[in-house]
Amino acid sequence: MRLAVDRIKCDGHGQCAELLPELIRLDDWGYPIVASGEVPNHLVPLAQRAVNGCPVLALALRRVETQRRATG
Amino acid sequence: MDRNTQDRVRAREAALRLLNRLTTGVGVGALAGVGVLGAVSAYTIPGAATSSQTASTATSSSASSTSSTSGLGSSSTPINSSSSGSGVVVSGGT
Amino acid sequence: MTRLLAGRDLALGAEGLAEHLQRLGPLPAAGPSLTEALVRSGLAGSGGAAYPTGLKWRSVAAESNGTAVVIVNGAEGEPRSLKDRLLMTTRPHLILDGAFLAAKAVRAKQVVLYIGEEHRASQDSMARALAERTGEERRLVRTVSAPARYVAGASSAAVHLVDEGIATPTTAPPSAHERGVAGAPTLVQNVETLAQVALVARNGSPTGTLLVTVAGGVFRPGVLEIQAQTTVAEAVELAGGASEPPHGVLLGGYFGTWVKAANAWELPLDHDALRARGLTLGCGVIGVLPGSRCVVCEVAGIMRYLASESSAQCGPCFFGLRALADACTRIAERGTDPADLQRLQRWSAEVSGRGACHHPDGAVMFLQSALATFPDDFAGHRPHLRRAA
Amino acid sequence: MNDTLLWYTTRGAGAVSLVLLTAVVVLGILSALRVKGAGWPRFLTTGLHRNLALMTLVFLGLHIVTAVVDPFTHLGWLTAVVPFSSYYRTFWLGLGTISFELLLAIVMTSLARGFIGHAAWRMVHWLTYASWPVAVIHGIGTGTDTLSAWLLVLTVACVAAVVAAIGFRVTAGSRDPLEEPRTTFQAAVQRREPR
Repeated sequence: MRLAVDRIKCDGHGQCAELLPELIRLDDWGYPIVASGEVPNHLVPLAQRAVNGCPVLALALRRVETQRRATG
Repeated sequence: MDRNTQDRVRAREAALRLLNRLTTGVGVGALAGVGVLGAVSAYTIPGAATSSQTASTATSSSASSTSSTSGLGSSSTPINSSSSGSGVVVSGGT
Repeated sequence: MTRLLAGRDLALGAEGLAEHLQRLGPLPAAGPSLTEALVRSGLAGSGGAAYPTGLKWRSVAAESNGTAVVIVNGAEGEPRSLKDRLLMTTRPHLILDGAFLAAKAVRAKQVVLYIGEEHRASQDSMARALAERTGEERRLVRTVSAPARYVAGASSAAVHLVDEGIATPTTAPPSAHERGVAGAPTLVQNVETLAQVALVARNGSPTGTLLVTVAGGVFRPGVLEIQAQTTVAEAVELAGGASEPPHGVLLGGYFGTWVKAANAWELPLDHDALRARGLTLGCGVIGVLPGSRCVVCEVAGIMRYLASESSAQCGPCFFGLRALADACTRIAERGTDPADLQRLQRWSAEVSGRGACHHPDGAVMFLQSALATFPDDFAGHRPHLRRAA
Repeated sequence: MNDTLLWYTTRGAGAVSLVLLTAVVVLGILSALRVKGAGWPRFLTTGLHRNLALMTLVFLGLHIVTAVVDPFTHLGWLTAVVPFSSYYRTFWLGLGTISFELLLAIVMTSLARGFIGHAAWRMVHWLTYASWPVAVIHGIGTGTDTLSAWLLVLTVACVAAVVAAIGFRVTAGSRDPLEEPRTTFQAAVQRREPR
C-alpha cells in the first residue's frame, strides 16, 4: 500500500501530518511531504484514518504503484 | 526516527486519547442532561404557579466547549511576491 | 535524405497542397503498420519530453474504440522557441498529413488544432491549409486557441482547455492517453513530431534531422533544421556565430540545462546523447549567454517568470517556486548570503516531484543545473553597481 | 407519573440534542477555520465534530422515539417521517421532522464521502445552515411550556455560540492559501470554447 497525494485537491490543512508524523511532514508552506515507498503494516490503520480524515479527500492509499512517481 | 518525529508521534497519541476522553465525557454529560432537563421540565409544568427560575445552562460539558472559540486563526503569512512577470530571458541581439 | 523544410524557399511562406503533393506524393495509408513503423524508427516527440512516438500511438490505439481524439499541439508556450511557428507557417500540410495519419492509426473521431492564440500567422496558415483539404478531413478538425501561458502547452492543460475551456494542468493518473477529451483516449502530439510522421509514412524512416532555435548572443538567431548529432558549435556557427565570447549555453529552454561554454561546443545535439550526459535538449532551444551577461541575474529573471507561470493549483509549486525565485533575486540584487544558497538546495529538494504537472520539476532542474554549472558565480555573486543593460 | 416520564424524557433529549447539534455546528466551523493550539491538533476538532454528530443522532433518536410512543400525545410514526402530518402542533412538529431529515442527509453523505466525492459532500453539508435553525425554531415552538426559562436560556446560548462561530468564519475568509492566486490564474487562461 502506498500513500499518494492529489496535489491539486490538497489545500494544506495539515491533518495528515498530525495523524501520521511517521510518514508525513509539512513543508515550509504547510503542504505534505509524503515518505515514498510502502506503508509499514503497523501504520496502515493510521494511514487509513489520515485518508478518511482528509478534509478535501486529497490523500489516497493505493495498493499498486499507480502514481507517476513516488512523490517525495 | 528523529526526535522531532518522536515528539509529533507523542502529540498524536495524546490528542487521540483526549479525543476519546472528550467524546465519552460529552456522552455521559448528555445522558445526565436528559435526566436533569427532564426533571427540570417536570417542575416547570405549565399551570404550576411558580415559574421557578431554575435556569441552568451548564447542562453538559459540551455546552461550555462551544463558547470557548479561542481565536487561534492559523497565520498564513502572505509571501512577499516579487514575481514581476516575464524576466529577462537569455538575452542577446534578437 | 529529405528534410522537413525541403521544398520552396521559406521566405515565400506556406507551401500549398498542390505543391506539397507534387513534391511528396499523396497521403499514404495509415493503420497499425504505421504505428509499428514509428516504433521501429525510434522517432521521439519534439515537444520537449522526447517520449517515443510509436509507444504513445500504441497506448492510445489500445484504449480507443473509434472515440479517440488527436490534439495537434502548436501552443509553443516556450518564450524562446520559434520552431513550431515556422513549421506551421511554411509546411502546414506536413503537419495536417501527420494529424490525419494519426487520426486513422488510433481510430480517432476528432482532430483538434491547438495553436497559440498569439501565433496569428500560424493560425491563418493552418486555416488556409485546412481549407484545401477534403471535406471528410475538414469535418474531423476543430481549431482551439491555446492561451499564451507557459503551462498551456502541457498535454493535460490542452485536454482541460478543449474540455472545459480552462488551460490548467490536471492531476494524473489518468493521463491524457488514458482519459482525455470528454473522457476519450487523447493523443497530444507536437506539430514537428506530426510533420516527421508524414515523412515516415512516405519514406519508412524519419528525416534524421531536428528543428532547433538558436537564441541569445548570436548574430543570426532563429530556427535551423540540423542533422542529429550536429554539435552545438556547428549550430551556433550556422546561426552566424557568437556575438561575443559566451559565458555558457542553456540547452532546452526554461526547462533546460546549463553548460559552461567551453564544455558545450562539442556536445552532439541529440536527445539520447544529451540525456546520457545528464543534460536535456527539450524543445530544441539553444540559448547562448554572452560573456557580458551575468548568469545569476539571468537565472533569477527566468525563475521569477517560471514562478509567475505557476497555475497556483498546487502549494509546493506556487509557494516553492516563489520562494526559490525570491532567494535567487536576493542573491542577484544583494549578493550571495550562504543561507540563501542552502535554502535553494532545501527548497529544490522539497518542490521537485510534488506538483500535479512537471512545471516545478522543470524549474528545479533548470535552477539546479545552473547552481551545479556555475557554482562560483552563485557563491560569490556581488550586486552589479553599474552594468550594461 | 410514569406516563409523563416519556414526555419529560422527550423534552430532555430534545434539549440535549439541540446543545449537541450546536456543538457539532460550531466544531464544523472551527474545522473550516483550521484552528489549532498546543495539544489541540486540527484532527481533534474534526474528530470531535464527527463523534458528536453521530452522538447527536443517537439523542435525536431518543427524542423522536420517546415522543412518538408517548401515549399522552399518540403522535404515531408518520409524524417523524412526513413533515406537518401530525394533528398536534402540526407546524412546529413539522419543522422538527424537516430538521431531522436534513440532518440525516448530511450525516449519510458524510459517511459516504469517499464514494460521492468532496464536491457533492460539501454541497449537501451546506444544508446544516438550514437544519440547525429549523431545529432551534422547532424547539422554541414546540416546547409546551416555552416560557420555561431554562429552555429559553439554553436556546439563546446555543444561538449565541453559532452566531459567534459564523462571525469568525465570515470575517476570516477563505483559509485556502491558494484560493486567490488560483482564481486569478484560471481567469487568465479561461477561454469559453464550445465543446
